[in-house]
Amino acid sequence: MTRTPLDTVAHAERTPEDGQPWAELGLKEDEYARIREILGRRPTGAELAMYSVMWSEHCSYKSSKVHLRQFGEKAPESEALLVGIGEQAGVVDVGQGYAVTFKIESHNHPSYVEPYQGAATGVGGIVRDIVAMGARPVAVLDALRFGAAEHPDTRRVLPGVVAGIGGYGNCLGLPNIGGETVFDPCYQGNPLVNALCVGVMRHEDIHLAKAAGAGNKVILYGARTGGDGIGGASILASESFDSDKPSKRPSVQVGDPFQEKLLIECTLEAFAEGLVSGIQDLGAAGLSCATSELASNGSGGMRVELDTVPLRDSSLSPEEILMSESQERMCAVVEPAKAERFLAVCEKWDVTATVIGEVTDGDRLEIYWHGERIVDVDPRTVAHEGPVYERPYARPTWQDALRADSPETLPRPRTGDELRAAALELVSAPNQASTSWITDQYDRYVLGNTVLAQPEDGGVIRVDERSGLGVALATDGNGRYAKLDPYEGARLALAESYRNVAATGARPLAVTDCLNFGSPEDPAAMWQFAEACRGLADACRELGTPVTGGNVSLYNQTGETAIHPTPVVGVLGVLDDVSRRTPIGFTEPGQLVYLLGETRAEFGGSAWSQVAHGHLGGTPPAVDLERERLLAEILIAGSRDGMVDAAHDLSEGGLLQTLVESCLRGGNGARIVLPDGADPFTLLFSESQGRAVVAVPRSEEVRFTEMCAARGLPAARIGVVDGQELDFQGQFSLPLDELRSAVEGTLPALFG
Amino acid sequence: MTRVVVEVMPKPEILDPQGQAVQRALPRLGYQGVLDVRQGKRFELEVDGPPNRETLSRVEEMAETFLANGVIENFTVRVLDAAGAEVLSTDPVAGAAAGAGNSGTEGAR
Amino acid sequence: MTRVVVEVMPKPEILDPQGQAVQRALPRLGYQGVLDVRQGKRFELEVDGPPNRETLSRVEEMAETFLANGVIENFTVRVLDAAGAEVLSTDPVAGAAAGAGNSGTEGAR
Amino acid sequence: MTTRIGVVTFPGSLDDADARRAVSLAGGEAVPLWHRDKSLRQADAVVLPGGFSYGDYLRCGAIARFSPVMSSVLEHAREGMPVLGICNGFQVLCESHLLPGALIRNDHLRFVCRDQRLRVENAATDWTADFRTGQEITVPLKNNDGGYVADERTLDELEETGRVVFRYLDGNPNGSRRDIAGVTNEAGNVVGLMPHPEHAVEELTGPTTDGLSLFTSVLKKLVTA
Ligand SMILES: Nc1ncnc2c1ncn2[C@@H]1O[C@H](COP(=O)(O)OP(=O)(O)O)[C@@H](O)[C@H]1O
Ligand SMILES: [Mg+2]
Repeated sequence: MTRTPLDTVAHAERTPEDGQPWAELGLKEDEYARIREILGRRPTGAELAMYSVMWSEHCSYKSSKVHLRQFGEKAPESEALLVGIGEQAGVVDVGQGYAVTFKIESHNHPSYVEPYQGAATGVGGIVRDIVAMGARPVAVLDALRFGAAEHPDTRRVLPGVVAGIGGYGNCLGLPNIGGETVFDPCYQGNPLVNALCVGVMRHEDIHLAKAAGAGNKVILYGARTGGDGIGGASILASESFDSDKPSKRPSVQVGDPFQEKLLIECTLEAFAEGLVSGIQDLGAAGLSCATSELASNGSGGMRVELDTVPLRDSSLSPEEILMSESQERMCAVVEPAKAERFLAVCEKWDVTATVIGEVTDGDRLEIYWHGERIVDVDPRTVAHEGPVYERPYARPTWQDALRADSPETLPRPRTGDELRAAALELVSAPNQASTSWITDQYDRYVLGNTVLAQPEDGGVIRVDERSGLGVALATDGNGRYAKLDPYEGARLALAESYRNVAATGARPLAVTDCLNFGSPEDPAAMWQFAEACRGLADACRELGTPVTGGNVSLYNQTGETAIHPTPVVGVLGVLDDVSRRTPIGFTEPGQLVYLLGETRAEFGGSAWSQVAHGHLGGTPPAVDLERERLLAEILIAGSRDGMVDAAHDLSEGGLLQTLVESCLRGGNGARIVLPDGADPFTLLFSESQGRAVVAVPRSEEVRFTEMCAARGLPAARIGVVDGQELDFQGQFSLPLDELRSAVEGTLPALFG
Repeated sequence: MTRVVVEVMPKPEILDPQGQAVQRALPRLGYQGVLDVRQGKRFELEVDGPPNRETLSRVEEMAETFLANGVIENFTVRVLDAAGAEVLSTDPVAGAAAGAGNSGTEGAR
Repeated sequence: MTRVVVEVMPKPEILDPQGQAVQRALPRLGYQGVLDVRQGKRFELEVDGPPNRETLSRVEEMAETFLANGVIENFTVRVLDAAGAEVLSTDPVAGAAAGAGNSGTEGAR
Repeated sequence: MTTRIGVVTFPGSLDDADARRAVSLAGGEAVPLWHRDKSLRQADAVVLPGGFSYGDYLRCGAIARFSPVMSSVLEHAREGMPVLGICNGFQVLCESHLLPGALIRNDHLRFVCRDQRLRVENAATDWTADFRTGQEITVPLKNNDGGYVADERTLDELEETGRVVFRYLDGNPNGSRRDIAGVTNEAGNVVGLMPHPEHAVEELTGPTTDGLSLFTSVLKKLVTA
């Protein structure tokens, strides 16, 4: 194998006119020109590799940045926020000296190409983000969207994605405590796999990614570096190598959860011993990202000997090593006196660790290959000074027609028999049916602190065994609502997630979001994105819950057809004592069933319009965040003061869906008496917001209703927990056995 | 009836955590000098029909669409005679190519 | 350096859920006439030393104590030459016997 | 003096902290044991916890079996020290041939996590004396490779000598032969089971507190011994 000369800095200076494959690497002409301007010469191959990955949409947020700014600008005052947007994950104070960090991230495209590994490495990536903050990961959630349930490709994608999330999370020993499963033809070819991880630490243990202190060692540890995910860099490699080089690079990454488990334990042990000055996980853009971000967030420069990086494939070129996205790696900055001890901790956990460089006095990031300098850049220009676009956006021309296509005219069930049939059809449809076929593949018990998990409204994890302090989490998003109105859709996603957390009895504190949209180069998709950002930022301000971090996934489209705009919102709440948490199940006959909130005829984007008519049109339900806040206060007080035995929010599928779930979960039926004059169809199927069902013990009825009256929240007694049927008096009745087999049977029939 | 063996191995460039775990364990068990381990799958099939080209290509198709995941694995198919000797097998290059062929594009079946 | 292949298959009398699942799935994918499927493992090792009896018996020992579980699995070891042709392999009977030998009786090392 | 119960941590062990919590809740002193150390730190009994030791690569428990701590565990177990293997720990015990049989992939090939009803078939082992024979309990089950297999002769022998300790009720979750969820050795000091009693020790976090009795059983046995 003969090599053309290494493209060193000196060589680049001597050969300013050499052509470079910047377009193939995804750079625009002006971006390439800007790189040349920054460097005052042409970039070396290695520099071009670094800039091209770090300036990509995925790493630089170049299309989304201008809109995401609102999350900071409009952020509500929050005493709970210890670390805000911008770090690897935000950190929230949950009291008693504990801090919690949480973040959601997408792995959509890789999960379509190779469902198992794509989803597995998605979990791996978000968990490393949390570990890099110094926190011990304590739980995961997964928000999933697939094409039509009956589509043959969904049978390829869904089982693989679920097995991958379970395979990785279970092996790491992280309980899965919640998530979402949604089917819609718009996600055919573009499934959404969003994974959330939450971690816990003491305030004093918060660590930020920076490389301060000249002479400090840069240590790469974890898996060896292979040719994963470097399709782009191979273009460069083929320029500097003969064509007989084995240039086949893997198109997918394979995860090794066992390696990651060791990485977690060894990282946390190093933190606990005070061995770490700065740390960064290696995710997208691998070493390019880790070195340039660590260096630019610190005070000095950095020098790296790239040929010391342990390789899985010895044929990798320096460009490829810089771009490799091999999983299960981290990069730490360690004082020289502590380096030996750091390496010993790695050895204890059988983790490969190598000193690859050190922090320098200067302000340059210099990378060497067998003694020759191949990178010499200002790391800030790589990590933070990427291009920023003000992409044009425009409300799509079809939006008015879509909104005008109201569900008002759709035929509705009227008689008891018709309502019964519609009810069964709705609750057994793939989007409403039980997800236990999925969630039974996830360990929800490991670590022994899971207080609530799916199918509850939110997952609840105990943080402190003695005091009972705990956190609650839920993720929600409704692409159908957002398609009808992306601004309101984002607000609705927050409202629902907030409501789910409050239903467990937790006080909502902070937000993470994953924004899944189509191509930013399409003004319509860009408008949806801009509207959703505006809506979420406004709603967060109104509810007093700041966005602490998140993720943007663009280009989710097949040809011209984009997915529904799908903002997924995760809310974190706190419970001072998890023994007070509220479950959703009706567990005691005799409990009184109350409906909180007001019901209007709101069917735009509803589950009923989808299931019964395959219809999407009109306007989504109205959002009233003041009402959401009041409802949450009542749910939290009800839990704290022992006034409610069960609570379950109302969302997709309305009152009917909620009652079915609470009955099945608790193993008891209910006799429901619809209020005089109420239209049964509207009451059962409408998706009006700001509502919940609670089960109140008789002894607490007066206290509870007085509280609602005093605070001005409508509360209607609609029935009592009793028997083995869900009975709507004078209308129809559903035996629990029949309901259970309808609701439990759907997913196994499709995927079992 | 014909006996057919399908061997499925992780592609060389793909991480093989299982093989690595085995390799790392061996020295601790007192076995030195094992420089590399890769772990794959082996299927033994009993198939209707004679040990001929047609049977081979039927099983190759099964391997390509189902037994192996072309995104991360290569496969070889071997048709055996009654005595267990190999009479026909996948052209290794074609096998690899077939494996690679469905990468990224494979959609519905 | 020698390339050695170790094939580990579930014993015939032991349930093989993976093989059965494959067999059940095949007709649904349109493949008829597969009468039996068994799924096992295949290891490819790169071992220091020449392709001789000694290398074979070293790897046989590894297989017996570690790569296969004699309670449920049988194994075969094949030593290959540079061209990939088999030069030596476990006597299948001895291999099976060795596999069975550690069932239930072998203790700590 | 409190009774010391060692809980081994292998690389990839996950339920080790839970097992230690269960020991403490039962009134014992939990002693962490590290896979690389031969020392059992004067433990009177040992728990091999659940998890994915060494990633469960090769076969579950196959690599962990060779760790230094296991040679001590084997030695003491043969002399009568109580040893409990839960899930991955059960797999390690089978791989070590302290218990007969083996655990293979679930017949449906999926990981399964659910609340599992069990019948206690033998309340005379070191780990089950606080149960009644025939008692029905519910504890979490969660595994990929929980199918218990052995040849027919071994299975018959286990049945005849009362060495099946726990049996699945309400449907076999993984294809285990004869619905076997847990077995013991001839002496009754070594018990292995797939379900997770350590996840059923607190009202707040478990489906029941049925699992606690395994840990109280061994503590009583050790105190009276
Ligand atoms: N992929 C999944 N992973 C984990 N939990 C899930 C998943 N899909 C659904 N769930 C859980 O199932 C339950 C019902 O889901 P959903 O109807 O979306 O709840 P809600 O309407 O309250 O948001 C919730 O507890 C949710 O967390
Ligand atoms: Mg809910």
